[in-house]
Amino acid sequence: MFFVLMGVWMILNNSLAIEIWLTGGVVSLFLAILLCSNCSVFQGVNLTPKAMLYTIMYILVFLLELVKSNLHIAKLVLTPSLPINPGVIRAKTILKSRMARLILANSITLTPGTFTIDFIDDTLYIHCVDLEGEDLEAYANSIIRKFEKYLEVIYD
Amino acid sequence: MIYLILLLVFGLIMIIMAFTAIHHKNLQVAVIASGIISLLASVVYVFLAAPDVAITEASIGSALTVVIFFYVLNKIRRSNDQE
Amino acid sequence: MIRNSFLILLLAGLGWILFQEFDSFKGSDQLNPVAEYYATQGPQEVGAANLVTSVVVTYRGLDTLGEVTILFLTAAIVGLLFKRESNSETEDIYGTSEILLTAGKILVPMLILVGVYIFINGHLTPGGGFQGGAVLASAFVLAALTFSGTTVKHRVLEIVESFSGISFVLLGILGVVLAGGFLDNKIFSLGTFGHLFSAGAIPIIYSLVGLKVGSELSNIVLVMKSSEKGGDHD
Amino acid sequence: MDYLALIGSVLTLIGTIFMFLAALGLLRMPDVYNRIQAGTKASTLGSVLTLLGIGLIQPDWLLKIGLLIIFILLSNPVSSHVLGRAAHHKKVPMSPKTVLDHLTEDQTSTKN
Amino acid sequence: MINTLLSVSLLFIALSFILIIIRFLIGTTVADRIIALDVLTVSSIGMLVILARMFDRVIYLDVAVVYGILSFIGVIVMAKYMEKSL
Amino acid sequence: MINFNSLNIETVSMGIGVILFVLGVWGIVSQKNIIKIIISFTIVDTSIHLILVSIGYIRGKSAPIIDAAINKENAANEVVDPLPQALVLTAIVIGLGITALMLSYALRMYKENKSLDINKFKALKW
Repeated sequence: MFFVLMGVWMILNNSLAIEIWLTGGVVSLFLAILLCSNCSVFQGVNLTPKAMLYTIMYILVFLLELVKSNLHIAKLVLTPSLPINPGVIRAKTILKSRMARLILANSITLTPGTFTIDFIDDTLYIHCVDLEGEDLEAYANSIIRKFEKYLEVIYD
Repeated sequence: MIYLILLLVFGLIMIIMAFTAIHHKNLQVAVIASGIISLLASVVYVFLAAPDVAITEASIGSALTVVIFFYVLNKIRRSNDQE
Repeated sequence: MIRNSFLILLLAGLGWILFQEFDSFKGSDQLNPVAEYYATQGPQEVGAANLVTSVVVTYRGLDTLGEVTILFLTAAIVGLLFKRESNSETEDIYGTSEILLTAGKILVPMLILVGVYIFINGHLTPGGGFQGGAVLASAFVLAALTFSGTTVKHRVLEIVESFSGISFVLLGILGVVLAGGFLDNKIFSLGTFGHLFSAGAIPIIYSLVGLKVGSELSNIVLVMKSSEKGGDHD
Repeated sequence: MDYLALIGSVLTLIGTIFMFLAALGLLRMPDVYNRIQAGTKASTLGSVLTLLGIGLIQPDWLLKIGLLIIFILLSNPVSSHVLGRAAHHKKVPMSPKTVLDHLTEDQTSTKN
Repeated sequence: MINTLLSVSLLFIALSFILIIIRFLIGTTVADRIIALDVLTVSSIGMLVILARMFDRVIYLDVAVVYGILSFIGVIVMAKYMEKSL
Repeated sequence: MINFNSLNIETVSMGIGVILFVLGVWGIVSQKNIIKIIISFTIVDTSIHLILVSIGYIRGKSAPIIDAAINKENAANEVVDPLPQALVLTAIVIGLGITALMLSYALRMYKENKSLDINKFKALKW
């Protein structure tokens, strides 16, 4: 937590002078001690080389999905007849780490035609613009597994 | 020239929002409209070369004012519910 | 009916007067003498890159002190008005969603950090005590919204507020003793222009103003949020 | 000719076109949930692309812009999620095209 | 060249502002209006960054940082008010 | 009436401020609901700030913060007037305090009278 705050402070100041190091250190240390109950959010990250590799792959997959989702939305909006059939489906996740769950939910919100409405225990409720096919379970799994297989390596 | 067009658009939107804020029956919509007025006013401050004022307006006008308005609306609704 | 037509007449008159003023407004292309003095002499005299900060803290420092006092009075009156409230249980029907909880845990320290950045760098970049205080207050709002169980102790806010107020006034008096006048910032050396520890006492004064404004605004907002715990227990 | 700046400005233009599409989607979609979908996704990618474009034009601003992008990616989906959840709890009606709704089914089944 | 492209981008943002305001005016429920406010804030972050480039001052980015971090709070307060759990 | 060529940034923003001021005053005098009156008051607040800042603006000049983009010796020819900005800065914060005060009084009045209509507040009528 201390290092994250320190990094944000250095980026904000955009300089490497000694006084900025000093002030940033004091402020981040104070915040890290004061709000230590929040530290648990940042725990559970694997720092092995494999996890690093998966992080990069995850970011690439995520960016690809983001662009795809926007092209999808653009196509949808520009079609005169609005070919949608929306619905809410449920999907189960196996992730336990809270940070991983947050990233999963955010990713789902930003990917093609889906967004997370509710998160109860282990079940995600996903609103889809365009429900495809009959096999809902398989569809829900295909949405989730795309990201889960990277996240479960990065976070344990 | 482009700045002028943008400012005219902003002025139009702000005036429409002021009308909405004064005349809409739903109080929540009126509060949101006044929040939009503050938001656009702070962009206008950036045009007028006043970033200090823009930060103040963005953080106070469009965040904290809206928050306290909604708190008061919440209290009014709750004391209505108790009847 | 008579009242309405009277109102319309009044407004038409007001609008006409304002329009006359607006029509004769030309806009200048030159600074007036006071502003020119601030722009040319300000950097040498005060050492702050942000001219607005030098005006707020040094040239018009007494105004700032008075303004902070007004805010303190406002916070006190709002607290007083909400003190005698009937107790009402807040029922959280659906609870906070887990996503918001996690995001809040990340975002609250970030918000406080950004607030601190804004008011410590008040003499170099836009921002300063008032803006940083507002950002701090919104961090407290976010904390109160997401972790509904935790409440910030009013005692802590009061202590922070009185401490920063007293040190603000003490710094001002120190200016009288050591330098030219009340709230003069030359009690420390001016330092190199454009660095963090420059401009004499301005960073310290603005940090104190930021802490004071932040605690006052969060006091107002938190009192308005939860009247059942709003009044102090002592 | 500075190619980096040119690429940056084209990226900015594409980003603003996405923002425009977000507004259009906001206008055309039939109910709240679909509007949230269109608004959130397109405006997030639009602003990210715009910021990246400006960062390519002025490479020394890139760090701060990266921080801004992280803030947007973190906070925007969360706010849309909270809004969608509130709308669903408030039972804002879905459009008649809606096929099925597992969440309402589950809530009613646990209540009974 | 670059300035022309950026001006066209600003025009697109202004157009999207107008569309969002139309949605705000006809929006049938309060949730529609809140999502309009959300999209408006995000669009104005983009606009502020473009303006910072056009005025050529790095300090205007700080305004955008404050926007980006505070756009979140108003929406959450409104949503919590809507679901009656404020 | 209005010459289109004379439009520039400060006149347009001042015009916006004037129109918002008139609209806000109209809202204050014509509305019955006390929350609506307070909202109109905030609109008037914003409009006055807009007018003040646009008085201080000088065409073609930049923000009054001296960094790498501004020549330090030649600052007087490159920056706008910092004084109205400093004034407005404090005025906005005071505006929030005043709004909070008015809202808390409105809430007390609502608790007393069970109504938001100002015609029902008879305590000061004679």
